Amino acid sequence: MEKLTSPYKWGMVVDLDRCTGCGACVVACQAENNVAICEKREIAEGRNMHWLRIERFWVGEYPDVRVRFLPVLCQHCHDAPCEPVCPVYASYHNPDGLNGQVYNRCVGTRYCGNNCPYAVRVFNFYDHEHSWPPPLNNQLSPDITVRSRGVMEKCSFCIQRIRRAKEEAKAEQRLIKDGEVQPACAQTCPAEALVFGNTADPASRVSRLSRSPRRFRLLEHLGTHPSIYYLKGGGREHV
Amino acid sequence: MSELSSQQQKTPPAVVKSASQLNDEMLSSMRPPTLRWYLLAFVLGAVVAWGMYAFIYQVMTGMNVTGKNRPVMWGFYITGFVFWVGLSHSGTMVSAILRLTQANWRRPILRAAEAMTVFTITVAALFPFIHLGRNWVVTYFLPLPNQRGLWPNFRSPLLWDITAITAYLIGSSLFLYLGMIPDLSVVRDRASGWRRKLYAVLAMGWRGTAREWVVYHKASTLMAALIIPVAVSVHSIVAWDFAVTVVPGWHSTIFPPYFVIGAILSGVAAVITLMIVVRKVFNLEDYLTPMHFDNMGKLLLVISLLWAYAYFVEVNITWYAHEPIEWEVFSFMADRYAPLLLLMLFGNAVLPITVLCFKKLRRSIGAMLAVSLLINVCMFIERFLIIVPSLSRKNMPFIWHNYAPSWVEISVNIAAVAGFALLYTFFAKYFPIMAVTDVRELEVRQARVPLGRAELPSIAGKE
Amino acid sequence: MKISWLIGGLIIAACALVAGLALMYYLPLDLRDRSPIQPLAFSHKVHAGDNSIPCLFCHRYAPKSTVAGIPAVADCRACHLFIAQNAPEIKKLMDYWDKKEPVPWVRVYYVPDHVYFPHMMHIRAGLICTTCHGEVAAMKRVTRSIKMEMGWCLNCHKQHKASIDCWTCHK
Amino acid sequence: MNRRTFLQLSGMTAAGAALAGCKSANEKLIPYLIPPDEGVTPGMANYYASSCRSCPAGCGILVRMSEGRAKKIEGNPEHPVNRGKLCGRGQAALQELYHPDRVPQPLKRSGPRGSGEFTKITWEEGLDLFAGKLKSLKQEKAADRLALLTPELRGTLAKLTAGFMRSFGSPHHIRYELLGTDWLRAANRQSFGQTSLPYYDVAESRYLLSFGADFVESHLSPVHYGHAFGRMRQGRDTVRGHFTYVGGRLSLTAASADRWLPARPGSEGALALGMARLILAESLFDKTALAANGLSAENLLQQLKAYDLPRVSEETGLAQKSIAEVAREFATTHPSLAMAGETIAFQNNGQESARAVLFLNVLMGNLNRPGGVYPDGGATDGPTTSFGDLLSFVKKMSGEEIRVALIHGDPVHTIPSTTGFQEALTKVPFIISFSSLMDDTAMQADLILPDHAALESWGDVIPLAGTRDGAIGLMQPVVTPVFDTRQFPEVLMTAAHELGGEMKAAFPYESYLDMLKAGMRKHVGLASGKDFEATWVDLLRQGGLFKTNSNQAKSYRWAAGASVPEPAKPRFYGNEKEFPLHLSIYPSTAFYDGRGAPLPWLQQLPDPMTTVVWDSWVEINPKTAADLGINFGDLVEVTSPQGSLRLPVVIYPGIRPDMVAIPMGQGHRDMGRYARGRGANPLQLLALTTEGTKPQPAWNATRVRIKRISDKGELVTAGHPQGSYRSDLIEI
Repeated sequence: MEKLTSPYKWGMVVDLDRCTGCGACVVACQAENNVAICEKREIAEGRNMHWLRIERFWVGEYPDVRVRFLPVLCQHCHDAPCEPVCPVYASYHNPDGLNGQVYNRCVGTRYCGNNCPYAVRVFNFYDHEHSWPPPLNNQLSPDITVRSRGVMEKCSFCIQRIRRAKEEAKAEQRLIKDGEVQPACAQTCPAEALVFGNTADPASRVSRLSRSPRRFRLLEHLGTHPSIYYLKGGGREHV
Repeated sequence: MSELSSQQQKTPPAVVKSASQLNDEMLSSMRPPTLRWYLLAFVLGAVVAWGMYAFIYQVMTGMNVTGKNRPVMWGFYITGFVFWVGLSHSGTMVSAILRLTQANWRRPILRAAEAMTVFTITVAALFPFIHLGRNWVVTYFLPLPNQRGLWPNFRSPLLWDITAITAYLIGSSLFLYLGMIPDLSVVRDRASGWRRKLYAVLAMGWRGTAREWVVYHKASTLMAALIIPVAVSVHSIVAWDFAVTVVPGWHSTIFPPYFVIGAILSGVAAVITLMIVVRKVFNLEDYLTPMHFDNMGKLLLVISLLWAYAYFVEVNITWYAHEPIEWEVFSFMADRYAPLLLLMLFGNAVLPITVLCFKKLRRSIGAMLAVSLLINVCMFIERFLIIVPSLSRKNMPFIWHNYAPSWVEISVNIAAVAGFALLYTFFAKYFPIMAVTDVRELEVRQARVPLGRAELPSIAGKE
Repeated sequence: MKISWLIGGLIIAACALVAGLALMYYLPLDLRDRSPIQPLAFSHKVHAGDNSIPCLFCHRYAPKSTVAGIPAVADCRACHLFIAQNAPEIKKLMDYWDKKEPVPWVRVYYVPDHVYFPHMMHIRAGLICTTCHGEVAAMKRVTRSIKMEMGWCLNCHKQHKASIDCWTCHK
Repeated sequence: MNRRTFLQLSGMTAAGAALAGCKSANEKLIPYLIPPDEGVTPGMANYYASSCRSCPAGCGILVRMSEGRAKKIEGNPEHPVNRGKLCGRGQAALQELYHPDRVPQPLKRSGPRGSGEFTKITWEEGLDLFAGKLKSLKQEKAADRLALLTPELRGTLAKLTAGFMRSFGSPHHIRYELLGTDWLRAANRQSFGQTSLPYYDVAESRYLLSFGADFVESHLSPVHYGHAFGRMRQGRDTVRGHFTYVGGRLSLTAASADRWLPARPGSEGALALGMARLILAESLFDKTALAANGLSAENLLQQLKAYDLPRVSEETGLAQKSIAEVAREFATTHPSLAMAGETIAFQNNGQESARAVLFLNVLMGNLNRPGGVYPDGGATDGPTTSFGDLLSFVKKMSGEEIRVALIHGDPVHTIPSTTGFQEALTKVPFIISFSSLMDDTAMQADLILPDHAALESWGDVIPLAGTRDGAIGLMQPVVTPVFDTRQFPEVLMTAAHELGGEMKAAFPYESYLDMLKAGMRKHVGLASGKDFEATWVDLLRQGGLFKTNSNQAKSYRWAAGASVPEPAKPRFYGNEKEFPLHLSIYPSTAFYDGRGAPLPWLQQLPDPMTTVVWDSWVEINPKTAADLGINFGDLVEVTSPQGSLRLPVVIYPGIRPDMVAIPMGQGHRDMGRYARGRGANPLQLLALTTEGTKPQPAWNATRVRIKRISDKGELVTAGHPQGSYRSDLIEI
């Protein structure tokens, strides 16, 4: 783990018992981060650009079949496999414990994409800069660049929102309050399955939830130490 | 006395040809180009041009023209990269190792092998560049001072690659050049006009004095000793590209030695192929005798056995550990790529190991050609089977995806072969493809010097 | 004479190498017009210099927004209803107002789209405008006198102990 | 915060929204003409409150604006329905505003009908044409030849339209909603003597029993109930609410259930009564509650004796054991809650089944108590038209009794062809559409007077069954109109003023905004003298009036003399031999009834259950598929007595083997580049069945057969078909 250089250590809790899989977070993420609109063909080719996807798994057989939903976004690992392999520091670790991705530095070796066990890094195979025909381009947020062809991109926990919150906090010489900043997905989630906050603050909501007995982390055996905790849910097998 | 003479009848003296005769034959490749040569150069050039077109098309439209996707972010390009780096081990192995072990039969083929090293590594170095998403900012890769005050990330295996390959390229080029100096002087003396000037510069005024020879031998032996660790390191590092990741099927400690062995296998096979070609084209039957193929065959047999063992260990460990996702990768490979897998195992292990056990077959040019060619094809397949199945069955089952190379990727890979051949054609035309002086050195050593009425083997023979 | 060729060649190669490295040092190159012609011959010298109007009087959003803001046509008009009404440039200005068209100023200072530059944070940090914009008060027509390059930004950030995390400025 | 602000805001072009980084040309820097009002800082985002119109739920939204453009839609934390949350459909409304294929200005048909050939005309011409038609009808004393088709309207717009038709003198005002709540209101009228919709207190419930109520994706107020569901599961420290779902298809809602009872379609009512009988027999019911509703257990047991376990089990195809288990769990966990939804309602016995389900709540005393069910607070303005009215209207149209049809919305797409609506419409000489996108209805129109997008409009939105105490959400234009469009009510009002006389008198307002304000003024109950402006601005700022004294009843009680529900035997259209499979159509999570289809974000959003993108499909049980030799992604032909469709197959483990399911929403003829010709519209397959004398939409009572065509289904799923079964590999 990197040493604490900041009062923040952003993390998220995903309560799978609350998650209904409705997909609101996916749209929210796409809307907030200028995520490109992909045609059917692109998705067929396995080149979907969504930063956040909801994985749906079937378990069992009719009539005892059940469904598991698993929202997967960048896990912002503390020992991230994507970081050391990037030859140009486009993928780097930020003092708040986030996996940064600097688009204009990226040369597109796609090594990080290979080495990310969660496969949450998406690559601009296509030139998406024009996938917003006017006047649709009016919706593009000025707070994030539209990534150019040939660069890797990924979830940033809505860094633009964190940045803005920090500015406000700084102006008032205080720290960011719990719940003051939320990424688009957590903000919109109807069932409040996604909770975002500062895990460095033991009193924060996310810290409290992350101590739940239902807690687990995705592919924990790889030792990546993700910042995202999942809470087991669904079905009779666990409560 | 009479016995002695009768003995002499039994063992006829080795043919001693005159220096000029030797030079003529061995430098035959450097005679003015014929129409067929031009034709060959043109065809190869055309293929390379096509490959360049494909590459430029990719730069203009983007990576979407390749077959890559998420999660298969690497494909044919990296396969090609690993494959060509592998080939580049030929020269050093054959030439350097044999030089150190003083295997005399190396002499006629070492130049061919060393040249091959240089060209293959050159071709290999192109692939990482070709596969970049934004080739135009490749400078970010290089540790150059810049106003941003940013360095590349030395923790990244890709940067190790760049370092290792650069080192190897420089090293092997020096190795090649050093060995050529005496021959260049020979060429210089035979050439005229601007060529003479060129070779004069290249030969660095070699005159062939005793002292020069001493220094030369010291230098080349030293060079040989130095180049081997570099060669081994290069492919270990290439292996680390995969071994240091957490991708199932890549994350394996045996990769570096396994890759090196694979590299040597393909390298030696490539040299054999090359020997056959050179032998045919420049009709050097007297110098590349079945004995040479026999020896190379033995070498190949050993390495093939080693490779088979390494592969067995790799699979066996995976099977024993039986980590679910890793096993998923292997069963996927055995399912979707079953034909390739079988062909690969057959060509890399089964066939060579059986065929090369028989002296007869080792000495038959046809058999050797078949074996060595097949090995090279299969090594490419092997690289492919290492890279692609692991990625297409990565840790998250939900986004599994298959990969098929696009025409662009295939074109570029074919163009790479053509490019290599083209470079080689030019080299053979303008530089001595046979190590003239080395061979002559051998001739001299094996010569029988008349001493009075008796003829005794040259003392130079005893090194 | 062969040697002289050799030496000559080496010298040329060396120069090429140096030139190449220099180019790479400064990439990406700043190709925009450093001192573009503006639709109105607005003189910062007259306003900020001779009449010493503070920058923030017109660029009023700088302390509270990411952008400094250009004064609205109405603001210009407000003053010039009383000052120098008959000057030809002011007449042009009034024409814009009458046509209810904004003035199409040409951008002089810019950062690439992948850079996030909040004016307010820099003002709060106590920087003065000239640090980044040069002696605009002395310019008749604004000229980009400072090369806004990443290295330059970084130096200042380091001096002021400001964050040099990539994500502070890159979006 | 007034209209001027928006006009000024739009003066500024987004210098920041440039695409690639360094261009060699210097870009322009356009200043404001007039400096914006206080509180608006260029370069910083600011928020405007409005209301969502993407489905009847009527959530409150905040629109993030920067540089005069709407950038993102978020939930309004103040709003009682969605509490700052929002579904995908609501957020995608942004793309409805900036859709590249919107109707840019009034259009007049130039080619033959349905050819989609139009010529652009000015608003003056358009309005003249419109008013002219009305005038001529008036003069010929043929006022009743005018018809107005709209979705179910509430609030001021409902008043306006009703007033318009009344003052014009035509009875033909059809309010049609494909996913209407007519059935539920009718059921409530019969059981409780009031037409109010139920408001379920899911959050506090401890045992949720849903009979085909897909409250996560479409039923009543999805965002509200999604939120409540989360709290029911993990909102309380010690309790985890239990959830059982009854229905032939494992819907998105059912996916979150602990137990799934795949009852045979049409038998849900019987199941509910079977449970009721068991509860009565084992006297697990709430005695006081029963007494309070004036019911006696003995009589009920008598009336329900037919519904004994063996019979119910036989009818539903469920094991007796599991039925009994669920019934006992439901009866012994307090508070428990039973919900009835569209999937069971759209049967020939739907209304009675719904009553049967709600009767369970009566039995367990879940009425008017925390964790139970209350009457919804929202006011229902304007009469709703029943399905019967629609059918009789269709007759009129085909009888050429209608000469001018004003159509708002897209009935051509959302009314099943079996009603004969589409053919009948061709008999109408002059059709005026108000669609802002070229939808199937607009294609048929002779004149298109494009409406504003939601974010350009004024209006009030009364939430549907999302609150206990009535709320009124307000809509305000957050941007200046992107195209040369006008708001539908404004157009009606202008026409009315044009016609003059009593029509003018009916609308003593300058504009629709005035009418809106007047309405709100009443709701706020402000004395006439006081200045309303300040209050109005406050209302706009917070997004509406969140506590109204609505005329709704505050509690439920079993109506005296209300009959015990008695669902008829389910009848299915198409004989079992020829058409072996039940067809179930359901509202798509992304497109609802189809209004979401033109929006690329929703097209790209993988359907939660099938992960299909940019398409529609048919779901088949693996066993059935195997029997028919059908593989994942094959192209099949689904044939019903009404017609046939070609769709790709999704092998769907969560559906009864004797059922297939198709989502609604796709299959638009045009509706912009993103929806054009995508997928198929399952409504074409549906047959018309009636319950008794009274016509009733029975969308899920049709049988179909399936034939494999080829493997060229061109189905694209975000998830890997085999990988989707391998959760074992990631140990979740």
